[in-house]
Amino acid sequence: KVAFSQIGQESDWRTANTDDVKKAIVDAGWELIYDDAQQKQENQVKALRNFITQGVDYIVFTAIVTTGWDDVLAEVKEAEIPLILIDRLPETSFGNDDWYTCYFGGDFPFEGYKAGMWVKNYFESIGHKGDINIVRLSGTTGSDPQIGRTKGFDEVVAANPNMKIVYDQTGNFTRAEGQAVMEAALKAVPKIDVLWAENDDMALGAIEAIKAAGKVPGKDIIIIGCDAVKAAFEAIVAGEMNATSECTPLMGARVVEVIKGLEAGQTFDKVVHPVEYVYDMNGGIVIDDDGNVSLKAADHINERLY
Amino acid sequence: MMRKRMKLDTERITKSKLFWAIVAELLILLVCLIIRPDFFSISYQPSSGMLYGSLIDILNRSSEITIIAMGMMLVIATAGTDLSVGSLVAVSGALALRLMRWDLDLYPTPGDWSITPLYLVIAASLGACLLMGSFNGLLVSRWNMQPIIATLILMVAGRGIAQVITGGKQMTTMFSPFKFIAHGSFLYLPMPVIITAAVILVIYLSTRRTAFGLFIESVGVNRSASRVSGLNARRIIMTVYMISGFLAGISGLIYSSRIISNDSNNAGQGYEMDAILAVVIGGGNMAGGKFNIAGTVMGSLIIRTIITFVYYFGVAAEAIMVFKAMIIAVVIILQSEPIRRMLEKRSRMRRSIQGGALHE
Amino acid sequence: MTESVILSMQGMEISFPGVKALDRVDFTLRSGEVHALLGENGAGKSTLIKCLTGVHRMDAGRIMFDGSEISPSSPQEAMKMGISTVYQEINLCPNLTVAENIFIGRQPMKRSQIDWKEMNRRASELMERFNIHIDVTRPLDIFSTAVQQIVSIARAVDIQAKVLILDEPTSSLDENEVDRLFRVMEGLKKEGLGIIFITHFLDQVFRIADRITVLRNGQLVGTFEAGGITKLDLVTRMIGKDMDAIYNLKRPDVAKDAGKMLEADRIGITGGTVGDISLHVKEGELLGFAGLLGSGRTETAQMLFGVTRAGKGSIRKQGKTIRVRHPIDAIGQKIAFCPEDRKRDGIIGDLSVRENIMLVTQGRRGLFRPMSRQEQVQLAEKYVKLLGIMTPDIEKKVGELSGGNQQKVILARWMATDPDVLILDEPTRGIDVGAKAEIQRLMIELCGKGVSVLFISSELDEIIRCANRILIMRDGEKAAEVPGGSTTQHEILSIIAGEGVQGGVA
Amino acid sequence: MSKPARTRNTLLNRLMNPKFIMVYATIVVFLLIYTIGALLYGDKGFTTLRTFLNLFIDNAYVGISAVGMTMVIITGGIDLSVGAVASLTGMFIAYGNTILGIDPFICIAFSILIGVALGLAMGAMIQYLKVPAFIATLTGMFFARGVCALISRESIAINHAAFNELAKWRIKIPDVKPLAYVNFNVLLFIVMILIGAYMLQATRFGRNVYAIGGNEQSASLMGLPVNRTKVLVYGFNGLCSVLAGVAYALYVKSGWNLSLQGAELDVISSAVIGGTLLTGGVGYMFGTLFGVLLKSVIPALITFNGTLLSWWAKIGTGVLLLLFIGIQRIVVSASARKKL
Ligand SMILES: Nc1ncnc2c1ncn2[C@@H]1O[C@H](COP(=O)(O)OP(=O)(O)OP(=O)(O)O)[C@@H](O)[C@H]1O
Ligand SMILES: Nc1ncnc2c1ncn2[C@@H]1O[C@H](COP(=O)(O)OP(=O)(O)OP(=O)(O)O)[C@@H](O)[C@H]1O
Ligand SMILES: [Mg+2]
Ligand SMILES: [Mg+2]
Repeated sequence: KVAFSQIGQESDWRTANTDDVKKAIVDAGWELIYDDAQQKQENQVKALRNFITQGVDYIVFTAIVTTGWDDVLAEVKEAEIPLILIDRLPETSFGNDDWYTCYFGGDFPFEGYKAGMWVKNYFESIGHKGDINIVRLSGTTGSDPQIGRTKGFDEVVAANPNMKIVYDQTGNFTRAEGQAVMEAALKAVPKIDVLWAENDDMALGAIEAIKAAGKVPGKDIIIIGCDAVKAAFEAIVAGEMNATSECTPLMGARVVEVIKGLEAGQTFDKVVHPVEYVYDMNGGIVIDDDGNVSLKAADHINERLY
Repeated sequence: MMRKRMKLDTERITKSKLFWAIVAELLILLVCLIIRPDFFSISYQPSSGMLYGSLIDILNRSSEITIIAMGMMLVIATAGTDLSVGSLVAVSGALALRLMRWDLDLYPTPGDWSITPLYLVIAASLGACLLMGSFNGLLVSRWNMQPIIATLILMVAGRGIAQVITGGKQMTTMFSPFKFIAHGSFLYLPMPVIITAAVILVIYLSTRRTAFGLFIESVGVNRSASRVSGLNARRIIMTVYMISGFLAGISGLIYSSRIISNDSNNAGQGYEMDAILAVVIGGGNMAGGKFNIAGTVMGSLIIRTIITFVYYFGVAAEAIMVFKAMIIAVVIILQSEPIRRMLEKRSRMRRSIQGGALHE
Repeated sequence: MTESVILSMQGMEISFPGVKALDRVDFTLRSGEVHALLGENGAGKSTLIKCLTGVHRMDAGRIMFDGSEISPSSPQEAMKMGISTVYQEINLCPNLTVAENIFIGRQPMKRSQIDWKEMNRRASELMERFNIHIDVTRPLDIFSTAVQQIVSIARAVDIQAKVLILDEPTSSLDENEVDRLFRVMEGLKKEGLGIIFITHFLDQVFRIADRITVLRNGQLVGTFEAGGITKLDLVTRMIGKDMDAIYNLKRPDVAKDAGKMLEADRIGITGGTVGDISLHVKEGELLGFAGLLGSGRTETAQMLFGVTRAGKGSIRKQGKTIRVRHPIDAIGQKIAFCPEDRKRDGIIGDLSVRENIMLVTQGRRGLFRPMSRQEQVQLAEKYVKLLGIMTPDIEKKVGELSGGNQQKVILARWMATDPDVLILDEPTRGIDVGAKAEIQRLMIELCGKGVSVLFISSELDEIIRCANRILIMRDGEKAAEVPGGSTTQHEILSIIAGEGVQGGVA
Repeated sequence: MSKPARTRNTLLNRLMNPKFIMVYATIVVFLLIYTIGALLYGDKGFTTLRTFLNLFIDNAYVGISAVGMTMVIITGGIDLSVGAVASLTGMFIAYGNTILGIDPFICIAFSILIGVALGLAMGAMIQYLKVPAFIATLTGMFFARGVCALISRESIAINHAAFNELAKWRIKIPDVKPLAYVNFNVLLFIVMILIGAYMLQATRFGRNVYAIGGNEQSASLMGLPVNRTKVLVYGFNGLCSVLAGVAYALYVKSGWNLSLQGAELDVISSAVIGGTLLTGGVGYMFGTLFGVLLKSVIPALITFNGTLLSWWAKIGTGVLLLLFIGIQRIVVSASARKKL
């Protein structure tokens, strides 16, 4: 019996994540107990308690918020149920880390960092001189991805004085708010070179606002998003968006791999990040310190299922 | 005689809640003007064929709430509330996208096409919302359920329904007639503004140019007495919830056309509170009774102005809440009866002093 | 007589938007006297009381109470000082039990807890004093208006006070109850209380009052010793003009061949308190309803109008069987109904006088044929004038009118529908003598035009004076039917009391 | 002469009072749903004492808040700020202790001060400025949420020995498997319910609350201290919200500015399902107790099912909600018919 406690369904990315994990577990032939917390921490706590009562064998867990899990996770540990964390790594006061089996999820600061590097190197590649005025649409303030991506991107900005963040506002990870905020930004800020949206939804919303302002998205304003969902690929192929830094929701395979391993008595590294890329129009832009380059979106659009 | 009449009129104006709502709106705008005069710049945007500027944005983006608030206003006038409107926005959008795309398992690149003709898409979305509105109405008018609880049911379940419709997916479309709903223009104005104006007009005509408005108010003030006076209170309440649902549907189409996709999770989130707020700022009484169309529109504009203000000046978005709280508190307190009476007494006193001086 | 002045008010002034409700009114009350306060509807009687008890803040004036100047800012404060009040509209909490309504705010305590047993016991006792035998642990709202009124009187009387104010306490009481109330008042008077008594029943005034103060249009007309003024004189002073014509009303003439307008055949509520009522009223006839409190008059009227559904029996209008399941049906049959409970079933408080008057007429015309503003104003103004409704303008909220004027607005609403059958349940309650006569005259006039009127009233002489026939009800059944005019009050009373000497009519 | 039959004041008679019908209806529906759950998921452990006590443990904070809310609703008001105030309490404790190093119990005292003050302020706004309760408390909610966000946008863990001790403290029920226990929150919940019931039933203050809900104008004319009572009720509700916040902080041991979003609707609907009328004047603490349980049994059922997609879970919640209210109506109207 495998139990899976998911945050809720706040975006497409999450849906893809849920679907993938659930499908993998079911395909592996195990009984799945799934609970959707509907964005409420208390619901997740309840669900975890419930899993213990039901006597499940494994718990797969995505924490909605970083803190506040000590009690219930202690109970999980007491009940000796292996805990597999995905997507988000909560903080606890346990001192050591043997309360969970392993963690698998995106490296948010690195995603932001790659986005920043892409912007820097892209402008170098087209021979742009002088300041780069950046508008940032950040995610829901206080959420893990927002904090991580902001931090990673800021690292690049700090290292490159010509990159300037001229406008910074939260768009709460939604298309509608991304659009409304961009609409205001276009009026408040005279010159915008780059839009860095901390997820693709906000970028896709912002594209419409840019069009309405009479500018050409992807040309007048370079747009880079994050997540790399299919809709973003489509926008990149259509030339309305420039790049997106991947954050994969496909975690089911890893979950199954871990559980199978545990059954066989294997142990795992505590923290593992998936391999993620940056996709853009033409590819070939350097995105990290190791010299990895971005991939061309058009080549990969068909493998995207979410 | 003439002078007396004029005096009476100014008195009436300053006493009306609408007046204070307008004052509040102007004050916020004044602050904007002082900080950055170019907030007010409006120019013609040839590529989209409409006017372009922050003020236009306020009008444009307030449409969703204004339209919903029109329905909410009628519901509140019957001493009810409709918490389900936000979820209905999601349902309407989900259904529209589903009908246009009809491709749950595949993700073909969205293009300028639609499986279903636009009129059917619109009819189905609005029809579904109308149906859900009548479900609310049924619970409230027939079962005599308390409106907050009755509409809570669809508030919770509505989002679920929206997700079921689209299989929990967010679908994008490039179908240009559909895009036109939110991105098109007419008479140099964005379509949502036009649609909102039309809705306001229809609501005005159907409530103030027929006896419907009077009946609603009457039922809201005293249902028992209205029944004895031969009004079909049940049917009136039912109708009002249906209207509210229908308008939420329109709002949902605008919302989804804006983002050219559906968003079952976030569409219409919190709209019910904003709409109620707009109605109350506009002078509506939660206990039922008189409603004021112009005031409600004003209330909605105030709310949107605050948000635009925050976005435009790059204020931390967390402050929206505190901002909203403060501005609303000020408006509501100014509108409150004891304060108005105080102001009135004072002005009367001043006038009588002046009168005395004149006599000497 | 060496009664000392316990309360005096000097130069009381207050104005509401559009009206000067009190204009330099003086009033004194001695301990051990019953002082009647009289005046037309809207004269300012209730307002004077409300200024005294701190409901309204007066604009000017001084109040001396028990030797010192006071300015109460809330009813609570006034109560603490020893002023106990029954307000005109019944002001009780429908969700609480009868006992609680009597004792709320001053419940007997035991070990710092409310002593419910003691409270219920005392409440029962108190209600017995008024000869009401009910379960005081039931919520108030299941009882009729009359019981509620007695509850509020019981509450006021039980408070240890120096001054007792009764604002129209007798408007929905019948003779027996009034007698009992008066006995209680006499007792309190002996104990040295000062009582202010507001009423529109002049008979009652002469029975109990020691002195009389008359207000008109917010101004003081004068204070008189009860022995030193005649009834006619009093009326003249109240209304400001001679009105003896009103006592010469003629009963409507019913044509010999007049058809039956409305017939009811053994109607009743299944499982309810009223059953098996048969009655008919002819064209142009005025049928009076007499009976004790709770005898079922109101319920009968409500059945005829479809407010409550008659489970059995049939109703015919002009020979044709009709179905009335909702007031809409009745209105469609040109039946009109002026309900007893004005606050609950009558006025729509937040709407204006104009809207209240036009409401039913508009309802009949339907949604899509709205009356133009001009029509509305015409209609409203016509009836404001016809019924002498005192209001600064027709846009005033009905809820802000004086009680009597609210009643007139409802009457206007129904008269405006031009009905065939007019059912009036206590229409003259709380209405001043002038207006009362006016309403009676109107009823008779309507009968003259062929309208049939069903007239429910607790005032027997009023019924006897106006009705062609009187239907007497007892315990939810029809007890007798007697012709009007020739029957005396005494005869009717004996039928009402009939065999059913229940409870304890002392 | 026949003496009127005195109703005997036996316990049975008192319990059969028709005014409790709504409460009984709630209890009946709760038992019904619980039985259904037991039949469906009995084998998964739905019937264990632990599951039952979990209903209390997991919803103690809702219940504590519902005590104050019931009182507010009985006066005919409403308070939308409860979730935000509880969340603010969590922030105060977390930020105060973890970041500023203040003793958490001092933070709690401070929160109580702020919560009650905010409650009183909203009450005063409602009572003296005649602002509709819905709006006054909505601004209160925006305000409290805003302050939360200004304090910190990240969730902060609470780590304090005594606080942890309190959170961990529990009374184990002996001899049952799986392990069942009652913790501090549950006791606080039960105590608050009892205090609330005592206040409503046995004090003048409580009766005034009912009177105000029945008819505020009448209550004032009857000489009751309407203004004071109403303002105090909102103050008391502020206290309840803070205590709910404390319970929640004990529950998750952290503070987060977005926690307890929408909790106000849970609290209100718990009270209403328990038979409290939003129009005021009617409501009982024990009704609210069962309202809370009833409301919490739905998510429990859905989790036990364990296969429902998130959206079907939402629809399911809606349908169950409708079901209760339907059954409640039927029970009430059936007994009303019998009475006639
Ligand atoms: N709250 C109020 N707001 C505005 N006007 C009011 C208010 N209360 C009373 N008035 C006005 O004051 C005047 C006096 O009213 P009041 O109730 O004192 O009359 P009354 O003598 O008691 O009449 P009735 O016999 O009908 O009860 C009326 O014209 C009424 O319209
Ligand atoms: N004195 C009383 N004692 C007990 N019950 C009463 C009393 N008065 C009225 N009731 C209740 O009221 C019901 C009938 O009231 P209804 O209003 O139809 O009578 P009514 O003749 O119109 O009296 P009213 O003059 O009060 O309007 C009775 O069945 C009874 O339950
Ligand atoms: Mg009066
Ligand atoms: Mg009657």
